[in-house]
Amino acid sequence: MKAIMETEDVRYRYPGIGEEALSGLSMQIPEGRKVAICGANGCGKSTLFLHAIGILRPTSGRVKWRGQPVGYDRASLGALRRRVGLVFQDPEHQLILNTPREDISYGLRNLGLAEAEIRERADRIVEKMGLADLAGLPTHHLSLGQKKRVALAGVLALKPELLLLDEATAYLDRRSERALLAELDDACRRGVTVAMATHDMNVAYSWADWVLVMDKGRCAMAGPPHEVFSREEEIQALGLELPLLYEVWKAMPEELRAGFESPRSLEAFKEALNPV
Amino acid sequence: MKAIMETEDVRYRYPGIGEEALSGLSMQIPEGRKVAICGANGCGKSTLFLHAIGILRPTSGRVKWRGQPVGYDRASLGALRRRVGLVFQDPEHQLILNTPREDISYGLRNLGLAEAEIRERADRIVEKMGLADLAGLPTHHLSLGQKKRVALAGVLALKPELLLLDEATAYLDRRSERALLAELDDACRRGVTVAMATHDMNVAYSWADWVLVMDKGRCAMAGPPHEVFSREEEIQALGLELPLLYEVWKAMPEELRAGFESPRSLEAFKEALNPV
Amino acid sequence: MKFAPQSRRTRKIASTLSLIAGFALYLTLNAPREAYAMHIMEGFLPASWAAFWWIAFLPFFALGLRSIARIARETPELKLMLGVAGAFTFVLSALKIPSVTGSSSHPTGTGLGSVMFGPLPMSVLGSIVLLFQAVLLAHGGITTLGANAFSMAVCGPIVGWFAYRWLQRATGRQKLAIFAAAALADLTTYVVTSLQLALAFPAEHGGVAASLAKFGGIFAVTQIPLAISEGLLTVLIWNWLQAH
Amino acid sequence: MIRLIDTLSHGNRLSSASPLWKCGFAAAMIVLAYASHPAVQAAIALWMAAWTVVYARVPARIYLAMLGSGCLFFVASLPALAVDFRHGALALSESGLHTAARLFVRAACCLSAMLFLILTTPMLRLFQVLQKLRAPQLLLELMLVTYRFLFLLLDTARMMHTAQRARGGHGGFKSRIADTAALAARLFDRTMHRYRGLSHGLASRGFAGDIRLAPYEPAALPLRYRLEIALGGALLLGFEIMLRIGGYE
Repeated sequence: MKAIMETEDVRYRYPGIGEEALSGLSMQIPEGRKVAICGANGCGKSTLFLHAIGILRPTSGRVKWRGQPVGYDRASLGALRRRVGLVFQDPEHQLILNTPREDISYGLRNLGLAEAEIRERADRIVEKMGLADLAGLPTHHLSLGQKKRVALAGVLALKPELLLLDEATAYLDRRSERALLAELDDACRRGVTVAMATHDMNVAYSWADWVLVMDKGRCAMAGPPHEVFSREEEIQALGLELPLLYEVWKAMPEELRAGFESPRSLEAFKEALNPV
Repeated sequence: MKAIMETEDVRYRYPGIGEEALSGLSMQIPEGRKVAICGANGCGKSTLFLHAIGILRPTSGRVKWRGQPVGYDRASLGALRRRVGLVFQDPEHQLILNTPREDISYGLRNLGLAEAEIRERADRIVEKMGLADLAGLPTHHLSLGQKKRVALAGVLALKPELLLLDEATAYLDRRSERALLAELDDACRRGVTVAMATHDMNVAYSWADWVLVMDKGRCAMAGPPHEVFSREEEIQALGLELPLLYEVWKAMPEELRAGFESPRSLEAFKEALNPV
Repeated sequence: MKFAPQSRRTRKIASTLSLIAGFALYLTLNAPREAYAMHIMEGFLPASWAAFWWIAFLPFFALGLRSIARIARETPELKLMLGVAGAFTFVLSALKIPSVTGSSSHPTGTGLGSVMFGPLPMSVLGSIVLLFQAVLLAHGGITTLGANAFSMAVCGPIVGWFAYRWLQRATGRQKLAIFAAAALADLTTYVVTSLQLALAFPAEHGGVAASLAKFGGIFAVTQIPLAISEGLLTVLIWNWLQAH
Repeated sequence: MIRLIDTLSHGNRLSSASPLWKCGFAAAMIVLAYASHPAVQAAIALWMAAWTVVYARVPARIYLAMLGSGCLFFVASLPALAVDFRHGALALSESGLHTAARLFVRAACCLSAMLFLILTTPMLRLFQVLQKLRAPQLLLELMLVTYRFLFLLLDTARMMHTAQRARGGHGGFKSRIADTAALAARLFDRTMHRYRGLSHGLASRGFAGDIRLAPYEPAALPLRYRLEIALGGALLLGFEIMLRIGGYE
């Protein structure tokens, strides 16, 4: 397992606040995976992301990109931010320009591309993500789910190698959530490493193939979903809930479960119960 | 079934927006129940709530309180808003003073109570909801979950007869969600009718004892949870998802389910599978 | 003080040189933080001048408060809107904008506010912002609040507003009017502050005029480029707001 | 910085002490500073610093940083005070330097009294003092709303700024001006959105035209502190009177 990004004993304290937001965080984001970073509100997920794009700088410890420590001069930061795309929790903070198309072009323009190429790349991503109908509408006419998709499109247009998402599915209804997750799966298939912070364990369980659990600014657990969630007591001790599907499966009579790994989606669950 | 509040063919269009937010909404909130109002983002739930406290006025149709049409003069509105408490999705909209205790007193002071009684009632609700540690902190030091609890406390302090909540559990981690739902159960036990808008069908299914489904500004379905969710195809046609627990239960072999109603909580589920 | 002509001359040259060096050093070290530094600090003005500026400021403040109160009686929501607008003005003044000289400064935002809300309400919002800057940032002060508010919350907005009105009518070019309103509001604040300082600390030789030249000269280094930047920024903001 | 001061004002050891006492104390010291000799001013400055750092336990590092940044204005004006045009050349002015030195002591003294007040007293308590001093109700309401939304909008602005930087914004002069303008316009949009939300939120809670604060709650100042204020004040006054009788200038 090769880490695309890792932190080594990173500590960070926001000025004026007593507690450390990150208190010795050491974790790795494995390349090419779909990673869920779980934890309760305030566990340090957002602070970690701001470190990952070099907006915050650790008080002590190191952040590494593909094994190399991140540099904080202007050129290194520029290069880092071209490789790491960050989608913020609240799209209102991220969508600055008036229409989806303009907003998607924003990052491309900052790369210093020619106008023709900017237009071409923006059009392509608008097309690909099915935003064509929305592309010219004023941003404030979009629904939350649409805004989140546009924010994602603006970041994907820059072709990052690592995509970070902060609470991507929060506040979304199930249909928008599915559309978004499908988009992420697609990005992952094209070779982008995707890491999503979430406190929704059901999403983490069914979507991710690698799970990191954070607690009080540290990495408490890491591993594939089955492995992490089988450590039930530890999860609960951290104040987190087990995924519903996992709990339901464990509650089933032994003989029905025999021979199956705990299913991660409703479809897999049904299949396990009604083998064809 | 007596309706505490109902709407009759209510239509409303926001100025400058083409589509109607409410397009002939007729629905009833039964007295004394725990009501979930379900629907995808943008189905008109928030618009309905603003009608319920008379901030918006229907273009056509009527809103009724205990069978009487709502009046829109100052006195009637004041009386209505004393009876109907609304907790907004974003607590920032309704917290105004700088500490929880002060803020809770704000609504009481608007009622024109004496300072001694204001203090007494504010203290009681602070105590009851376990906010004593936070009561003196500035609002901007609180977490989102804490702000939501304070907003709820501020509304409960006014002793409404009908409590409306807009996406009360969104953005909350599971622990805060549980604390909030417990608070609502408690209010309901004291005789308050509670209606919560949510797009989380799992919450609706496990918490409510009456479900209204909204779609495109109309009421599509209404009834007890079992009844509503058993109309699976209709639910799915509205783009909504069935509650996970319900789906899992339906997927179970017939012989295991025999004799049980579909369980609405994980505990009930486990019990049904492992009868003592 | 008596020295031989020779030594007096060397001394003068030496002191002039050291002064220039001192200036250069001080400007490179402090330039980026000076926009806030335009607020006269606590305890800086002599008591009589501090009182004078308070007295000069209060009538405008009272007028502003009265004009708000008049509308708020009809529509109480206006209070909420102006309160939120005050917070917006504060945040605007906390943004760092690049100055045309390469350093960065904080805009005052009074030109924009004056065009949007009118000069009298802006005198109230501006003084609230100044009070919060004094209490939450320790920039400016309470004894000097009268002087600071007079220059930033009264003179700046009034000049900005009239500049906007006049240019809008005379030329019909809105962008120019907005640029002038923001830049002149900024410049007015700077000129009035310099005047306040010059009146309080007249030079030994040349009196108030010489002192004005000195204070004005020092603050010009940051304030004139800032005024141009703020003018440009405000035009861009205006374009955005119009597009919405 | 702003969050720092706000947090300290809530978390220090004197935060619950009577705000009226603290305001009165700081005001008295500023008045005394204006009326007294530099030696007395220096004593006041040290005494107020002791209250802030020792009694209220505000970290000394932060205190000094704030004192330093507060004195920036003085540093900026120093050349104008200390230099004179004479016979067409610049020269250090003896009397100007003297004025500057006197001014520095007084300003530092007043600043330290101000810092004592703002670092130990939460904003809400200051509002209540203003209310007790009969500040106009309208002014208080405006200040309340402003304060309530200050931090929220600052956070929003910071997030927007971060998001712009994450996407490669704020590069050169032009891009920084344009990005700042876009941010400000968007922030204005959010501000008006907040206003609409707030007006609905308050209407639902029975807002009928005014936002009333709780009346001023008297709080205690421990006897030990009251004694120190009385004793210290008397000492400083005595010191000043001695200096005046002695004809010291």
